[in-house]
Amino acid sequence: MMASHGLKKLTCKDLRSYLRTLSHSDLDTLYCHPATCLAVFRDLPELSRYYVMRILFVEQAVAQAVVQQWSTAPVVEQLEAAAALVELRVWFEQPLPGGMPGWILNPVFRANFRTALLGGGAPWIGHKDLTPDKYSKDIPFLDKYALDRWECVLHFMVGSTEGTDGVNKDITDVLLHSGLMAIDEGEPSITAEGFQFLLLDTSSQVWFFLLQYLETVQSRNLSLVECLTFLFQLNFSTLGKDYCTEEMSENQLRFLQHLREFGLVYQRKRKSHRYYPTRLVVNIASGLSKTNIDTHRPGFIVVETNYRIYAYTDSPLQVALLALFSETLYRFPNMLVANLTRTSVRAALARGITAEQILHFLRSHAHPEMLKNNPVIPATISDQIKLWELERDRFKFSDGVMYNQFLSQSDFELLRNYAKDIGVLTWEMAEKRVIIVTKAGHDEVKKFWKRQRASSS
Amino acid sequence: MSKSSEEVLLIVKNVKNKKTDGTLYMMGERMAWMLESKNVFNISYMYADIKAQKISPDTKEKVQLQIILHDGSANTFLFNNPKSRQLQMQDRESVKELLQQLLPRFKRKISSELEDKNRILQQDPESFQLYKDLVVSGVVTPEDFWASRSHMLTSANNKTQPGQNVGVSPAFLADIKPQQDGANGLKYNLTADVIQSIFKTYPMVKKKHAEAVPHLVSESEFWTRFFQSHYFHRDRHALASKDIFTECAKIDEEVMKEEITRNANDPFIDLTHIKDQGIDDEYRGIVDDTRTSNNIANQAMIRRFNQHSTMVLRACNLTESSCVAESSCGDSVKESPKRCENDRKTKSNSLSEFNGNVSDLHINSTNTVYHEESIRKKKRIKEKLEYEDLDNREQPEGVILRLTHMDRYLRGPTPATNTTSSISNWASSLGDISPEDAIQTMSQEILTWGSCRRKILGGSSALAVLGELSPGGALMSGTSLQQLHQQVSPVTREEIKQTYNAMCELLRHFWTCFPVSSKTLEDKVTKMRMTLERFEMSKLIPLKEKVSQYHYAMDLTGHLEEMLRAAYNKFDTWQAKKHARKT
Amino acid sequence: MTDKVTSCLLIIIVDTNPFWWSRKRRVNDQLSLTHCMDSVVVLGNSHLMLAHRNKLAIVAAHTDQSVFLYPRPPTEKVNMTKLPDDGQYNDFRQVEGQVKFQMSQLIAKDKEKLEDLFEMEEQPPPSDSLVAGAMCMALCYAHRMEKDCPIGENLSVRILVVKGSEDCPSQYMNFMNAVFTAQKQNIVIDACILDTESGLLQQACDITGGLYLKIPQPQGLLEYLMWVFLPDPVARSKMALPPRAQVDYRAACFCHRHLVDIGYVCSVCLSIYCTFSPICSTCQTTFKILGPQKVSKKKKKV
Amino acid sequence: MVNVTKGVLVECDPAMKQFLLHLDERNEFGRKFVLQDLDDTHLFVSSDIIETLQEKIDELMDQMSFYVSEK
Repeated sequence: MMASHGLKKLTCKDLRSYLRTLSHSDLDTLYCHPATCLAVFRDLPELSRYYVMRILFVEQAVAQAVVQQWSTAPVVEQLEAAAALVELRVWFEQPLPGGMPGWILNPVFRANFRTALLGGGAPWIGHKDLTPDKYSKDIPFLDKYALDRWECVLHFMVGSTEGTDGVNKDITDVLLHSGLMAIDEGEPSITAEGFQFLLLDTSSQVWFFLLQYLETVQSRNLSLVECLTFLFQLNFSTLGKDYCTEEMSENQLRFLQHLREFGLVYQRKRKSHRYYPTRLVVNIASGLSKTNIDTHRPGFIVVETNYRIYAYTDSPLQVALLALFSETLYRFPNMLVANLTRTSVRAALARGITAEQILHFLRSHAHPEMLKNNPVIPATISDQIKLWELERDRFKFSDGVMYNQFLSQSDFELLRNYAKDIGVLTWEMAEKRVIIVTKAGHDEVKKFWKRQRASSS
Repeated sequence: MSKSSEEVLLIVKNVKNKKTDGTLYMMGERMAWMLESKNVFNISYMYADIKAQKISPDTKEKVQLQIILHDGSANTFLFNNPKSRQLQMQDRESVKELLQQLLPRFKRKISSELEDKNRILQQDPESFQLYKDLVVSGVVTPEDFWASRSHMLTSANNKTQPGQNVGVSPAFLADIKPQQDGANGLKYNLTADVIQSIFKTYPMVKKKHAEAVPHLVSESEFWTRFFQSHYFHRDRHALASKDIFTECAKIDEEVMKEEITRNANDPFIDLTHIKDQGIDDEYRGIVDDTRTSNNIANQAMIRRFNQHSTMVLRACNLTESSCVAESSCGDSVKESPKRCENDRKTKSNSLSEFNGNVSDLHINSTNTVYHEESIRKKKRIKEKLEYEDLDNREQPEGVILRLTHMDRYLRGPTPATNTTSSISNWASSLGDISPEDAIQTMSQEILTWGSCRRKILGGSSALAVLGELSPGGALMSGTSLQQLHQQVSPVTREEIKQTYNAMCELLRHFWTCFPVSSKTLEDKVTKMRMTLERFEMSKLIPLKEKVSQYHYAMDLTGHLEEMLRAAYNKFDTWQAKKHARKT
Repeated sequence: MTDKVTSCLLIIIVDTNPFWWSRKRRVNDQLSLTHCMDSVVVLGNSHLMLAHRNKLAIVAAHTDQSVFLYPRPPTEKVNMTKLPDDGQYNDFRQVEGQVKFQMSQLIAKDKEKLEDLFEMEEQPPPSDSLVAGAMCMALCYAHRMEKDCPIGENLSVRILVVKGSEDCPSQYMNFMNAVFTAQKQNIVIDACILDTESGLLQQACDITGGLYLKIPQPQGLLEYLMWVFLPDPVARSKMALPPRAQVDYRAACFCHRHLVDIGYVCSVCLSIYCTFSPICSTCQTTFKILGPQKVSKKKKKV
Repeated sequence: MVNVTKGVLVECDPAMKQFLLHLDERNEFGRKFVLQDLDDTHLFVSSDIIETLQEKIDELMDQMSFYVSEK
């Protein structure tokens, strides 16, 4: 699964597609907490959100035909909106008294969603008023702490020695599990997917990493539902506010320690009864939108139409990332000048990094001055990078076996139809009576042909 | 032959039509063509149907004659006398001349107006529909119908005229190729086009033509003189005084000078210092052009060319009206020497022969001329130097609006409400509650706030609202998921549109009668009222019944009825007033 | 691909006229100020809930002032009514707490003022709500937020007016100025009317492309708000919503306050009259052109 | 009778196809490798040539491209 997929594109699920993989009972348990309901709600398609708001206070099922009339959007969009709600068990079908099919909001979801909006339920875990913290931390401190921790992980991935002291086995496990790193000669080393991962913006990185982590929680004897609930609650916590660890279950406390490792929460000491969520975890659930810009760190990259990149950074990590797809020209203490060349971009493409990923990296780290432009990256550059990518796949090769010189049209059609039926036909040309079948299908087709010969003669 | 009684004026053999040989007959009322072997006319045109004839140019090998009919179609005859080309030409000439004589006689005076109306109806399906609905069914008289469309008629007329003036070819004079007539003379072929061009370019010639032809000289004599005049000879200026074009020459000179003064008064260009040489000449060491032309003939020719070009250019700028003005310029010419005088100061060389009869009188005027020129010069310089948008112009302070009824003004055009007739009426807005009571109630309410947050919206009332706001609910009336144009079938839509059109037309006739100031209008308005009633009975009510069968959500004919009601009301009040006045 | 992210600012203007509300309470209407405020806060929170970038502001249009209930200026110390932690999302609780605190302050101030007035035996304050003033404040706030918007982000603003008391004609000029400003700034004005129809707001909604709705059942206020006013203008194209009402744009004459179809307009101050008068009574301009002659002729005949 | 051949189906744009035919004609790889010319965008080639072919194409693209950035 790991090194063998050298050219696999890194796919990152969003919240909805992740939740879709969970079982119904898991979902229902998750909905027991208001924070989950909020997170799920925000991730719904626009139309679905309005549907939910409209029937939030209606206690009984609403006819599907009526719901269908609420929207004037294209039918496809309406169906998608309804399907998304069904998939996540936000609502489900219930026949009306008259027998007409109707929708009713999942009662668990309704109750807890209303709690989130209006109150009137149990307080959230850890949201207890605390005595003022002696070692109170402000937001800049938390930001710095979180970034440092996170960069540690990234540094570890690229194998740079800088600040890798704190990377423990948990993180290595997750990285290995996700295929971002692979064991090479006894030591973990970065894979092609790893490079793609590095080019993501921070919140997408954290989200991807967490998803991978959640896949491993069960093997650590942690409850997935408990972890998710806590995670969603963190998602809606306030930056710079401290929360209390009391009332947390044993599992959740262990989960908290892991999050601390990644820099998602700050806890002064392991035994401390309070923790601060950092910017990495606040609002993590909506972190996978396409147009995300790292808000907590100003961009530093300027791209000019002459293919030159000016990067105002001293971070070796960022320098290493830029070097993935550009040719460094000059290094200064606080700045780097590099060229985007065909060779450098092709080298990146050969590593499995896509043109879109390169552009996304440049865009999400663009200097504030660059952001004033529209588009942010000059069109010549983005087009050229895409062209370089396209130029690599001008050919499509597919192994196959060619059958030609059929004696009669009926023979040709017979064989072609058979190949088509068993799904091995790759290409056909009736005029020249040529078909090409896949290598795998060749034996099948050959056998069939022999049978035919035998029976007809 | 069916029409053997007809007088045959001319028979021309060897005439080809559509590549088959035949014979052309010119008869009293028509021309006809018969295939060689047959004895029935294959083609026959009444002269009245023929719009024009065209002949092929002599340069062309084939000798042809084209007949163009009023309906736009055309037919071409090829004269194919096998003996010689000369004979072919002769054949053609004879037919041409005969046609020339005959055609005007038969020129049918087609009523152009009728044609226009016909065309409008054909081009505008809406009008045609109206015409069918209203005029054919007798609801409106044709006169009324067309009276309201007079603008269409006129605009249609305007449209038929070409929007653009066709210019004149600068070489039109040179293109008149003279032919040797065998004897000691030249023959010029003048076509109507060329004459038109000459008239357009030289209005003076047109004027002379009008004056002299035909009572003084014949048409051909006039043109013979024209070709002998300065217009056609480079060095023939002012021959004998008896010639009709002598005066023209003089006037032309003046016009030319006027032209010079008009165009060459840009203070930024000093024409006297402009030399006739290219820029790079100086690098070759030729600094001064010492060639001075002494040949008056050459100068005169250049001037003639210039004038010709000017006139040609001017001809294409002229609109009809200015054409008239131009042709009458002979009257205004008398004062033009004055203006020439001014010009003379700067470049008098070429005009020196002209000041012979300029009297000293004009010297007095030169001062004012200079003055005028300096003003003009200043204006021009200012134009070049100053930019309006750089001007730091101060906004003049606006006039202050003095209001006596400020409150009234601030209130704007809002209608009076039932309860508050004046602003902030304390008592009425408050009802029966004293202010302290009100505040007390509110603070009480605020104090007990926050206890019933979860009961903010009951399920039953939410459901009731859902019912109201779902399509079909009380608040959603008038909206449906389908747009109206999707509901109504195109046929019905078309029908309603037609009824609307017809009715608006009728109503327009009705309303134009007001104010009823004359007896005819009075008659008309009564008639229109009856017409409207008839229309309602015959068209609107059937339509309404038809539409009601489809059960549309909207009342599609409601507005039509409303319009009718309004008209009826107006009529009734008018009639009531009329009766009241009589009694 | 656009690189811009859009966030949505919803500014809710609530009519908090204490006199109107207490009269409503007297006649035992189901609608009370607190219920209305609760509904508005829940709508605001729902708006915040739709996306984490969404922003909210609530302005109270009172009788003598307009006040920002939420958010308060950053320089001010956060004062809020303490609410029990009952599972409500913290941000939402903050909105609610602040709104409640500011409301109680507002009413308390009213009480003080009234007492002062009685001591000084002065005219009581006017009883109409300063909706126009609140709208101007909302527009200024929207303008500032648009300026503060970080690069690469777009802000779309809309204003919702929840109004119970009657239109105040004396605010006409200010109101219309605010409406046209909003139109120029692409700010949509919506109106939710609790009691009497408001001609001014009808025009405002029509001009800015907003929705105007007079609600038939006050106790269902929240559902109306959620249904009609929660979707932003872009999303509204996808929803089936109540139709636009026909707005009566006819003007009333300045002299009798009657609606007129055709009237006389002063060429100097644009006052409207239903009958011709040689002197404009608003600005004292005299018109040399004589009025219709018919009247005098008729008189002679008679 | 039916003829059966093993190989690789190549799908590409017409220009590249022509280039492949050209390579085949010129015996650039020391032998013929195009087994069948199918249509404008398809060729059937022998499978063992693919590696060399890709290298050759990369070489070609290198020759065709020029430096867009200044040093």
